[in-house]
Amino acid sequence: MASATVAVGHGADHGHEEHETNYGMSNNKMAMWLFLSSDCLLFGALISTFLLYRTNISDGTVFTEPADVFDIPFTSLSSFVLLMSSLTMVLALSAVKRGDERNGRIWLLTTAFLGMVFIGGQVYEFTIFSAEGLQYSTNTWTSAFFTLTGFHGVHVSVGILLLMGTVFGTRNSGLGKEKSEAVELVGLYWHFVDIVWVIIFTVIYLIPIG
Amino acid sequence: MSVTENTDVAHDHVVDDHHDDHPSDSSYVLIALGLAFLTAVEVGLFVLEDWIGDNFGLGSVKIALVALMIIKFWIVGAYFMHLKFDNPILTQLFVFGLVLALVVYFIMLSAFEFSFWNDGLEDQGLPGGIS
Amino acid sequence: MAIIDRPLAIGAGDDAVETVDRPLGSITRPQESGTWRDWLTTVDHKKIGIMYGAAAMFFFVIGGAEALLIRLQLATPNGTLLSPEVYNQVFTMHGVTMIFLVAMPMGAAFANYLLPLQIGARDVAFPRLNALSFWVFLFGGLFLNSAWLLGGGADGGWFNYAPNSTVTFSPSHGIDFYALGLQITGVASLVGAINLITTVLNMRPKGMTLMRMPIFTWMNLVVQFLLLFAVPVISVALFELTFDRLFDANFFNTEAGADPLLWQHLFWIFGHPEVYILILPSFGIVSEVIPVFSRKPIFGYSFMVASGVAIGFMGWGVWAHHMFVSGIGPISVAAFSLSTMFIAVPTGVKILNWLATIWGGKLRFNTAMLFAVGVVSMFTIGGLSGVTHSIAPADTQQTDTYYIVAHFHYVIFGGTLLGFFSGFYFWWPKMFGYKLNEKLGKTNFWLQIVGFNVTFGPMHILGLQGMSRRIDTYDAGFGFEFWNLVATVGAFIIALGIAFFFVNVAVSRRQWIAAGKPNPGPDPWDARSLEWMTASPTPIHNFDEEITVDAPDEFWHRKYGYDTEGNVVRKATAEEVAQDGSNTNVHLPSPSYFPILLALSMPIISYGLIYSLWLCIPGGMLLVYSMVGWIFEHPDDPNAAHDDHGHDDHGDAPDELAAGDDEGELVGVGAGAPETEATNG
Amino acid sequence: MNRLTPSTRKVVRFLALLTAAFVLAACADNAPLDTRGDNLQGPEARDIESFLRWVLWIAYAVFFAVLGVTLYAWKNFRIKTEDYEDDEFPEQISHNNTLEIAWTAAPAILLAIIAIFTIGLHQSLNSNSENPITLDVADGAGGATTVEWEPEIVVVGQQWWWEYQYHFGDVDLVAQRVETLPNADITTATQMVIPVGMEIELEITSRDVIHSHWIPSLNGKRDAVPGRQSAPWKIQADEPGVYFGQCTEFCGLSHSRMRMQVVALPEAEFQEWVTAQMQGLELSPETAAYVAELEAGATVPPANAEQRAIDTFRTKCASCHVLDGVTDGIVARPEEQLVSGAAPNLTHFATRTTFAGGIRNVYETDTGEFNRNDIAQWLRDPASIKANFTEPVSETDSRLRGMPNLGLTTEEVDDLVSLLEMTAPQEGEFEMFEFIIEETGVE
Ligand code: HEA
Ligand code: HEA
Ligand code: CUA
Ligand SMILES: [Cu+2]
Repeated sequence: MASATVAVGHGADHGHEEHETNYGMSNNKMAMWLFLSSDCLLFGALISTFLLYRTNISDGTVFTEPADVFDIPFTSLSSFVLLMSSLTMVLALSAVKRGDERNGRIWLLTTAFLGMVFIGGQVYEFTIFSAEGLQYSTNTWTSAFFTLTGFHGVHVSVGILLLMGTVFGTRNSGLGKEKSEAVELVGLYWHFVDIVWVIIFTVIYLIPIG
Repeated sequence: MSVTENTDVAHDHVVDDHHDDHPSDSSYVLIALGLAFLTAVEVGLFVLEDWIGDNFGLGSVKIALVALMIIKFWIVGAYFMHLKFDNPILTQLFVFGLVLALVVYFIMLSAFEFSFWNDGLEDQGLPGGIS
Repeated sequence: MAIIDRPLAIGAGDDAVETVDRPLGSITRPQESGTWRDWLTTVDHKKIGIMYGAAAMFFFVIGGAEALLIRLQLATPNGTLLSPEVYNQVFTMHGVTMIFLVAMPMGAAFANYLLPLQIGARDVAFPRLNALSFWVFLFGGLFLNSAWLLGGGADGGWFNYAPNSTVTFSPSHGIDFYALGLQITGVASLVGAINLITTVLNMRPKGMTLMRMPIFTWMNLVVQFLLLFAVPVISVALFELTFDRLFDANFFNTEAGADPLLWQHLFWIFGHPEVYILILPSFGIVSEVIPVFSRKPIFGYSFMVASGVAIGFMGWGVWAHHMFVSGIGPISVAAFSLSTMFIAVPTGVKILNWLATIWGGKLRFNTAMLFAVGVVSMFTIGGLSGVTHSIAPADTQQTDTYYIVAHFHYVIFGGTLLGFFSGFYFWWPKMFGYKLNEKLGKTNFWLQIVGFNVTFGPMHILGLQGMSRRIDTYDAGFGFEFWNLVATVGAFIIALGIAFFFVNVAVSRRQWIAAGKPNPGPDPWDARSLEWMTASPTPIHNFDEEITVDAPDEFWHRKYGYDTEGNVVRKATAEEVAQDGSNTNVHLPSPSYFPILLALSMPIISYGLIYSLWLCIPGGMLLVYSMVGWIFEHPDDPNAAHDDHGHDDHGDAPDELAAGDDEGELVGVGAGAPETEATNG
Repeated sequence: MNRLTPSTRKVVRFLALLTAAFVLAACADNAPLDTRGDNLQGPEARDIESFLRWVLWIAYAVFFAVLGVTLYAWKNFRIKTEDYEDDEFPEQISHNNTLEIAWTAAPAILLAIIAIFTIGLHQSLNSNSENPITLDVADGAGGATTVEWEPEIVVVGQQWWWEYQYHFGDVDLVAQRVETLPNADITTATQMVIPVGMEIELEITSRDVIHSHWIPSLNGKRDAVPGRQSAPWKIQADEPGVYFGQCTEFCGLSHSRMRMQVVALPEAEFQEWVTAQMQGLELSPETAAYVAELEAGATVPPANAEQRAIDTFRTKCASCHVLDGVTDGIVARPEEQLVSGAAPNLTHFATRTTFAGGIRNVYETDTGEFNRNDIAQWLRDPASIKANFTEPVSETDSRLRGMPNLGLTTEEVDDLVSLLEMTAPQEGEFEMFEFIIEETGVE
């Protein structure tokens, strides 16, 4: 399976036409894209909920500037970290694809590490918010905000588990070229989580209200 | 599949017949630098928002931020997720979901008389700025 | 090597399997033992399809019993059979059960059984995920219904409008069960959708282009896309509701300024595509049955496909017609009113093409055909009343009355369920190797269709007379007495009709097998599509060899050709063309314990969320254990005989809750199979 | 027809019966919630119905066309099993693009026409005309003033009854949530009184869950959504009378028992009603003095049944209900007792002819007698009349949904019923009262 890219993409070279799928890619890859496509609707609903409630603080105070609560430099930094983890992810894939197992593992671990830094930042941000009195059930804004960013955080965490699984689950068998599809799929998921954050960062943190 | 692909493994007969245009590692780094730069511009816009808003009219910062967001999204999708090089069906599937989400939720928010561009603060009494 | 393993075999061969170090002590892969245990561990799409159907039938009896309770309560004014409290739970659970545990899974049953067969594939793309879908659905359904034993079912109506569904207004656990239960069944639908779309898009044999696929396959493809995109929307709504109820969030807390219409929008953005999820499988069935029993190809194949796709598209732009009186603003109302109306156009294309197919045909009115033709006219009634709702001003008088109840029972019972019954009679021999009795079948049909009209026809009148829905009783003097009594009588006629179906199943089986009747053969109806090109009941490996397709209705074209004058002549008998299912050298995916275990963890976690978070720990452990086990499961059963091209279903897609699992699986499998057949080739 | 097979004949006969049944049912009378025919008394309801009729004719035509083709095919193309020839084939026509385009276009055009009329009707239902009415109202300082009132009523749904507020002053009803509105000039429950022949604008909202306000004989329904003020929804009655309604959005336990009525009065009678509603309860001088002492904070033992009733009311009922002139000093805090945060204002209880969410009558409709039995039963055990939650919401939330069982003694109940009877209109105060009482009942 892991070598599907090799086997399928080039089946013709080996006279195994029956292994070719209709779109010339593995089922796994198509399934992953279908899942990501479906996830757009999930995040769309969460983002819309947030947008609906973003000016709505029931104790009568209203956000005029997100900066009142947000620490934009801090969040920019963690956004940057997540963005760079996408780079390390493609480098990992590229290494695995050319059979460079050692670098593949290093880059995968780096990606996971960057992801953890991001999650750490999010946990820190949540703690600060909560200390400032913005708790999950304070008002509709906080509920929407924590739920949206929390869902994203869960996605990132799952991605970290996938990355670690890829690295440690292949300790005995090696992370050769034939595993590149596995790495590629983890990567797709990872990049998706990244682009969701691209949206969240802009729409929630940067766009001023009013 | 990068160009260096079939040099290592002994019995790998794979011939790279159509994926030569995948970016190399160095172009990935360049792309990432570009993304980082765009992020910096975004944050810069945010910081300068008051000044720009005054000089170029309301909404110009928002438009710029959204445009940057779309560009970043596209770059990651096209290169890092290599939609640009894969079978177009994948792009179609993904874009279908994406566009569907955009359209449906846009209509939904419009039904709340929600305005992304200009929700005045005067009608804060009710959720989503409806009255 | 036969092509048979093709669908499973995108990649790794298992020559290296024996060298795998069994990681993490997961349980041994079960083998076919020929006992009931096979059903628990099976990954065969046909067995899974049959289980889907059986489970849906089980829930249908529950939902039907609830319907009969409703009808008994409403038979006379001031009924006292059910207290208001219980009545509210009964109609809610009736709606939820019928929609989510009967109509949807019954569609999944047909899709599971037939899609791979109709496109000529060996199995679905991810057999283990397929098993997972089924078990998740089943446990979700049982979980939902277990609320009856634990203090009462949900009581907010099937669309469960906020804020009536928040803890303040519904403090018992019923709605927690609703929210978590539907979340669970949603996982099943989403996983199934990914699986089946991949199957249909990626696993067709040579020559089976998209425009040669049977209409049934097409309609189900559309359905799976609708599910793919609609399920996450209701998931978010349910998450928000759950968080409100369990963790004090404020999504629907109006005291904190929340807007109740958020729920309505999210629910109906899911909800309207949902109704096409319910009807399109049935449209697909009708489109298969009618041509066969008319001895004509389906009329306007490409228009049938296009209209189905159009319905799928348009279904996304009409949801607010459920909210015409919610106060969404006159412009929104007008826009949604118009968009809704025009859905009648593609649907009409379907109806008229069916009529054109019948026209000039040689019609055999078997039970299957009766049900199919029943759909054409009964659905039309429901569709037309739908058009009267779509006129927003008129809907202000109709909404939330029995006129609506009449509409949706006409489309769902008269469309979806009659279609399913048609499918039962049509595919029964293919699934079980005996035909259902025609006499009993026709009795079944007539009782059902008469009872149905007697039940739901009068509801149009009741609705226009001003009878609100969801009322546990009504007073005398409003003119509701007579027609309610009639409707109640009708409901029992339906029940009798359906009882005939069960009798039919039992009797036919005995008659056929006891009487030693011969196997009905691969093609008892002189049918057209590929599933009839293999033995009945379908052999476990589906086809002996891959079919190369040259035309739509491939099977028919292998049997028949045209002479010089354009008349149809037989080229070959069905038996000559069909495969006899004798190939034993086909590698089959091995069964697995993990789908059922993984599924089982979901209700456990959900009980934990409701009653005590401690329970989440064993639930979560089971979840993690089964995921890890799944990932590292032997790609194949080392003891089972297999040819050296054997392959396994080691490609599974991530789903929302179990995103971890499948990626890992790739790794795990790779671990066992460092070299591929292709590279070794 | 005689060539039809027995089962075909069965179907035809059944369909004929069905059609006949539908036609018959169209003539059903005494259905006070009917959306059709003679029951309709408002121009909006009539417009809707006459449009729907047209569409229904089209629908019948489409349906019978479909059914006709099916039956025709059945009759002409059916092959009996015994006649079935394996090698006989009909002509294999697989498509006809002209036909396809025709039957795509035809419904589209038909629907486009329907759409145009739909938009027209939608427009007219959502537009408002000005028709102010001149009213003499109390000015709050004992005198009277004249106001130009553009008929506009705030409709508030709650579990499980309707409140109607009349604001004669200059209040922007649309921009505010119901919680922030100033006290209304008239607050009534379950029965909305409107002047006849005049367009009334309803501002519909809710205090708890979503309800729906529906008077079928006047106009369609509109949801009452908490936190939202509906876009204006109008009703108009052509004739004086009592028009029935039912809450039509599922709102919990007693949704089926959440009814309401609209009482349409000629303008002069409406003025009488307004004048009466704006007065407080009239008490005998002794009782007035007694109340004054209580209001001043003294504890005085009640001297007679009337005073006992007032005492009971003040201790047991006044935490939720208001009785103007009797409980002025007590701040009713229904929001602490009730999830919805309001209970009906009882000052003019007996000027209404229905209570308990519109399911019981205050007066016997045949005799016109004050319905002591039902009212007493309601006070003794409300849940026996209308399902209520007798338990508080939860351990942490002691609020109730609906009227609680107060555990009143028989004597207290009796006194209270008499007190409520005192709120009835005086002789000659309200000319049309008998008429309303009569109209209130359904037979
Ligand atoms: C299988 C499920 C199913 C299907 C297929 C449909 C199909 C349609 N539905 Fe229905 N609907 C439901 C299930 C379904 N519905 C349910 C469950 C509810 C209630 C939910 C609840 O409140 O609990 C509901 C409620 C509902 C409402 C909301 C009513 C209300 O609550 O106020 C509306 C309003 O527009 C509506 C409209 C339509 C329309 C226009 C179609 C169209 O798709 C129908 C199109 C078909 C035809 C029109 C017939 C064939 C056409 C021709 C022969 C061509 C010629 C026709 C013309 C020129 C008119 N439906
Ligand atoms: C797939 C969808 C589906 C199906 C098939 C049905 C089937 C039936 N429904 Fe259903 N119904 C809904 C979906 C469905 N319904 C929904 C979504 C609602 C809205 C809920 C809400 O408001 O929230 C609703 C609401 C609803 C109401 C309105 C309740 C209210 O508003 O207060 C009524 C009232 O008569 C009703 C009646 C019936 C009847 C008599 C049947 C019959 O056709 C059932 C026939 C089946 C059987 C009888 C079972 C099989 C029989 C046997 C095996 C025989 C032996 C068994 C016994 C005798 C127990 N339904
Ligand atoms: Cu109030 Cu239903
Ligand atoms: Cu709909």
